Amino acid sequence: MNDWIAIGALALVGLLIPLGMMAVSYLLRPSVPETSKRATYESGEVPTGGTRIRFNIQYYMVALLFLVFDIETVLLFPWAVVYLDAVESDAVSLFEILAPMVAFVVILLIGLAWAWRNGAVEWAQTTRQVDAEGNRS
Amino acid sequence: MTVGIEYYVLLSMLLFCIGLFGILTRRNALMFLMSVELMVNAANINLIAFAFYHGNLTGQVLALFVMALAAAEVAIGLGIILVLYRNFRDVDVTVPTTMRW
Amino acid sequence: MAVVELPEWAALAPVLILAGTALALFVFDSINPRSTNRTVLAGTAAIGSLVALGVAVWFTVAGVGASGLEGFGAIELFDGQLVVDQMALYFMIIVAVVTALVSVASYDYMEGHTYQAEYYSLVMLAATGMATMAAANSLVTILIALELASLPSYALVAILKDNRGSIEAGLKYFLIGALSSAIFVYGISLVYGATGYLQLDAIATQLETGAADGEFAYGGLLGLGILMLIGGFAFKTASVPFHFWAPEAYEGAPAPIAAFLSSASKAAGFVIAFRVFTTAFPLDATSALIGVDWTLAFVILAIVTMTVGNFAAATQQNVKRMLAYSSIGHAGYALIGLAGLGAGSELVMGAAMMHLLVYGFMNTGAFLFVALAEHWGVGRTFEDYNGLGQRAPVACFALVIFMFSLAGIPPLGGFWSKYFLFTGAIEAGLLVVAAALIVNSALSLYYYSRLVKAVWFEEPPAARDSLGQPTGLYAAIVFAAVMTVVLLPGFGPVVETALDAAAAMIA
Amino acid sequence: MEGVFDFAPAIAVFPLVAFVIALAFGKHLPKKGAIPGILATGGSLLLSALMLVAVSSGEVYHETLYEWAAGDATSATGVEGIAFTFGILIDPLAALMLVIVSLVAFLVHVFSLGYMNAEGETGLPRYYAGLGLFTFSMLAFVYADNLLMAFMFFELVGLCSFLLIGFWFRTKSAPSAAKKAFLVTRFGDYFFLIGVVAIAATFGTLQFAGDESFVAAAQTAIDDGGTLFGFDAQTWVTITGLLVLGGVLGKSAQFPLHTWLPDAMEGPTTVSALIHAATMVAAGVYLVARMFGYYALSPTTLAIIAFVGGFTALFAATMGVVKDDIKQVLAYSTISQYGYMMLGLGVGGYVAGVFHLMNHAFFKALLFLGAGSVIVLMHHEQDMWKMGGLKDKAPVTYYTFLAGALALAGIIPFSGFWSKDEILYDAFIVGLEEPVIMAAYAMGLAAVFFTGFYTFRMVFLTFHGEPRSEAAEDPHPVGWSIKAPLIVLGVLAVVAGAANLAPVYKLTGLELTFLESWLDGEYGAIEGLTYGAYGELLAYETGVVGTEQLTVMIAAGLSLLLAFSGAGVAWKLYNVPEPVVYRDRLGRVGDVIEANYYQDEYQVWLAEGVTLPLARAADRFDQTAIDGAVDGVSTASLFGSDRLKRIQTGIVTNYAALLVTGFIVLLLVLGYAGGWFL
Repeated sequence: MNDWIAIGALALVGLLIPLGMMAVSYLLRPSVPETSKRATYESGEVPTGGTRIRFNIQYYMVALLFLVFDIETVLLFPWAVVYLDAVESDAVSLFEILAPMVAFVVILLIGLAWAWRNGAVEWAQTTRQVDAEGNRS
Repeated sequence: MTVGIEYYVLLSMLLFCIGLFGILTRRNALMFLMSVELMVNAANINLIAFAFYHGNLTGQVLALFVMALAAAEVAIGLGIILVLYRNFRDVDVTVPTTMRW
Repeated sequence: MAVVELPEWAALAPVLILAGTALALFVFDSINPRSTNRTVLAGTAAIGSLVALGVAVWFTVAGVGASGLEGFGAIELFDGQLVVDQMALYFMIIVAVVTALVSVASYDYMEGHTYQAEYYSLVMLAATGMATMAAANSLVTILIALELASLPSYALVAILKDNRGSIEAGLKYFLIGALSSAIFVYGISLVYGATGYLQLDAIATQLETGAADGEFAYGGLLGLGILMLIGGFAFKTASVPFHFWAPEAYEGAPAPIAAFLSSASKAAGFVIAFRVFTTAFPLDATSALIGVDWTLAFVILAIVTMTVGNFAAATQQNVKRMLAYSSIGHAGYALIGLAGLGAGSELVMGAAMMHLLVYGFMNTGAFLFVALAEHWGVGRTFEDYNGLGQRAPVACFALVIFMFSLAGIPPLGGFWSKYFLFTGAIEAGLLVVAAALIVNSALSLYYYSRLVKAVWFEEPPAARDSLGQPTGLYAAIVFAAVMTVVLLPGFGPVVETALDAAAAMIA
Repeated sequence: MEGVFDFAPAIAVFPLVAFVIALAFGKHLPKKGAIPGILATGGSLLLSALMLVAVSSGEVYHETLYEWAAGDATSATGVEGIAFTFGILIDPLAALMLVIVSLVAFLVHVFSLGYMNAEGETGLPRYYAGLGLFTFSMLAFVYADNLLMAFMFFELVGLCSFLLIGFWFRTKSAPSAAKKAFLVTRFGDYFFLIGVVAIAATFGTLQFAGDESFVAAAQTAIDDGGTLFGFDAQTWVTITGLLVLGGVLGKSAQFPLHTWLPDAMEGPTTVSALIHAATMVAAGVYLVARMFGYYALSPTTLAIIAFVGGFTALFAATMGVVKDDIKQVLAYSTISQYGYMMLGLGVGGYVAGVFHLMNHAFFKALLFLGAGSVIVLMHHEQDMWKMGGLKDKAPVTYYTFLAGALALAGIIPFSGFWSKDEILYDAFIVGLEEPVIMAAYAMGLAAVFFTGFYTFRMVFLTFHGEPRSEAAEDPHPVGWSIKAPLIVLGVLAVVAGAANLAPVYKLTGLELTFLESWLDGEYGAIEGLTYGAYGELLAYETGVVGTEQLTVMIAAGLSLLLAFSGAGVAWKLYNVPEPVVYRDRLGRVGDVIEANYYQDEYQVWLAEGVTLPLARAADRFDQTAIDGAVDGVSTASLFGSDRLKRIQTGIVTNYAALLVTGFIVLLLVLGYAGGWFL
């Protein structure tokens, strides 16, 4: 008997039980369609619109920026791991271990400065952006 | 108990094929992007598993780079999808067909 | 010998200069957002790329990276992650030249455009990526450089934000690019899995040991990995079957960007293909491990690519799209350089390198002519170009040079590189490839001469106002035309450099 | 004489300069280009004479001047690389020929002053330019040191003859004659060209002389006994030799490519003199002499040369009998005489052939110029039946013409006798052992009779008897520019035979065979290019009748007898005050001869009846099958293009699918090739 068979059986059972319960409840429950049941739930308030609303474009902008910078930080990690060892060893000078990361951070900062200056992190839209928005439609 | 390397490869290949399947069937640009991410992550699984297998860190470091690149790619991709939506009022990748043949 | 002993990393100067220019443009845009001072921006970009070009030429002449008595030997940086040798410098020259031409031409083309600084800095970033590709010597650096070249390219293609064609082109380019790079990354992971290394020389050593010991168990993984790597290169070089993005991307993109992508980007794609396949996968050891000669893949790709490109180009109505397909066809010609490596002769790869250099001028020039036509606003089809020769004889004469050179008519530069490719293919025993080259060249003459006929011999459809003569575009076109012609007398040194570089790679 | 050879290139360059001057400035020059031409050919003559002296003092010249192409192909005999060069080879043969050519050219130029200038022709710059180029080509051909260079100038000679024969291009016949000359000789030259290529491919060299020559290479190949291109070496040498001979037959107007020559009489008579005596026609025979070492290696080729020569000699002589036009008679005599030369060379009589070439150059130039003089006298009337009685009115012309005629007829002691007799003697002694040669000899011998007959028929009709037209009664006077060349040539026609009095040597032992010593390299020669060296190569056996003296006597006596009888018949029939036309008495034979044995007719039939339908069929094939195929290919390509570009559907998902499909196909192909699935 292979160990894997037990795991497989467990997985199978784990899948079958919820599916079976959902199926049984689908068969047994009464179905009474009603408009208010489909209304968007907004903590008891009267809903002001559908669920499918568009988010402000700035959500994406900030999210993108966050994503990129967040991931860049990951790249600092391996460097940080070897940093102390490198400083202690004689083979690599402090400049050699520090300079590449400084250059990296500087490039990131230039990017950030550019994004900032071009209004990517501003929450409210400037007049020009509004104009541009108006022209687009 | 160590899991044999071939299972990792099998897993990554499965993931890769799922991603590929998504690309071939999904028409939504965002789903397309996600599928690509799946494929990239399949590669990452490989890299990390093989790094473990070979006992060197090269693969793991590359995996980090790949993640960063994937993120950058998504950033560009989202930007393009945004302008796509503005111009075509849709994120269906099969809609823009002004140029063909 | 250099008077001042430069540090080793200075060998990367062309790349660093390009990167520095890109950053400088970003800083400029940060200080002065939405600047439309085209002169400063285009000037910075052009000067940056020209300086990079100058340094690269200087290094080549001075023998940096060259083997032998005169040279310094290939310079390896960062544990062999990057390498500066003759081939790297050769392709840096191609990239820098095309970048300079594109920057100068964009001065007029991008007139009235909102995102000036972004445009130029993206161009410079992409150029940095391409130049790094030339020097990349490890699958890590190759991947990063490739993405550094690709990501700005996606944005550049789609930079005309209100132009549906541009957006569509950008989307298609991006989607196919994302898929291809996913395949490429997966290929890298497989090769890594099979060998445990990413540095090209280390991979080669591993393979050779494995082939010698007979204890190499991952032939299948390796084979699939290599094939997936080929996929990545095929995307970058617009080769079948990864070429589908090219016609649309070139057609929809701003014409200078199309020129940039079809010349520099393609060349950069080839340089990594050359380097990876000559350095990392020694033919004998790899064939022993995966059971098949990888040149076979390139033989197939070369034939199919040139056939698809040329045949699809033959009946195009849109000039830019015709050039796009012809660009695919030329990728097929250059692929002969890899297909013929089996014979162990440097001639065929050197010929492909020559072709890419000549192509850098003639194809860029041709696309820039399209840029000029778009600048004039005469339209996009062959009929719209009718009779342009009467209005703009200089540019149209340059166009004739480009077209005939692309078709490979003696004595223009394009003939010689094609001739070398042909003899190289024959020498390598690839008679089918050589025959395909001939057949496709003959076919290509048909559609190239169609354009010449339209421009010079057809009557203009209606009375046309006199056409402007934008300085930047004209300068770039005339320079490209002159180089296309002058490369013939200068072909001696070019041939020598290309063959030296190829020999250094194969040895 | 040290350094005299440095001026060798100038021999050919002088006329070339004259050509340029005449062409560029001829209109403005006093004599329309005649003066530069005379100066140039005079200079060439002087230099050629210097070369002759230098060679006689034991020096030879063989230099490659310019290499214009080189390849690294390996020849069939294993020679690596081949170079195509221009070079100069001056040995006794070339030096002799240079003098002959430049002398005749010089005299023709002088004569032209009287014949063309004084007659008020238009287009003279073109004429003198043509003469200059003609002389240049021939001189360069003569001292070419390799076969390819020789071929190039051989072709240039042909081109010049075309230009000059068609000088009066406004008439109807001249352009057609020019075209005919050009086409017929070109037909032969195709074979020549193939021969050149074959020789180059076989031996990797085209040099005439030296250890590197193709002659030496061929000899080595035959000695080694290998096979070349699937043939026995000797057979292959025969084949290539015959190919080159094609050019010779065309240029030297040998059967069956002789038809152009009579028509070429449409050119100015001076041009005829140049063509027949020293340049075009001589080029063919000279080429055989030049590469005699090569032909000597192949008895078959030699036998063919001899037989064709003998046949042509008789064949042309019979046609000359019935011609009424003075130039036509001379034209057939030329064909006939070159037949003799071919016969001589073909039987291994190298000296005899060259000797006759030299003598013929003099007396034929003389006869043509004399005929030119007669034509001037006769106000451009060429029909002999309208002449007569010119003997007293133009004594200089008459006596010089008579000297030429006696030489042509082979009457002792005029020059023609000595050389023709030597040829016939050589043919006779070989013929005693070889039946084929005997047949050739017999034809040559028979031709002697006809030669004597038509020559004197011409002389008598032209100069004797009563004037038969107004023009003949009151001839146009001729100037000194016409008479001087005639006198020079007349003297030469009488005495040139003294150069090689072989029968005298054989009968009396007196060493009077200067030409033989000359060509045998006693004064100096290039190794392997001597009569002696050729003699060793020859495979002919010779026989004698009784003693050598007796054989000489028999041969000489026979030919003299026939010559005299031919002349005598002519005397009897035509040396009367009022000669009558006897043609009708020949009946059908006469018709056939009059029509030149229907040579033109059958060649025209070949062209129109065979070649033209073939060409039409080929054209139809080209129009339908080939063009159809080409059109089909292009249509199919464009159709394929139209289909192929439809893959680009514009839908990016399809692209992804196609991309993956393509990738998988590639994977399958590679996997199949690599056996991954097994």
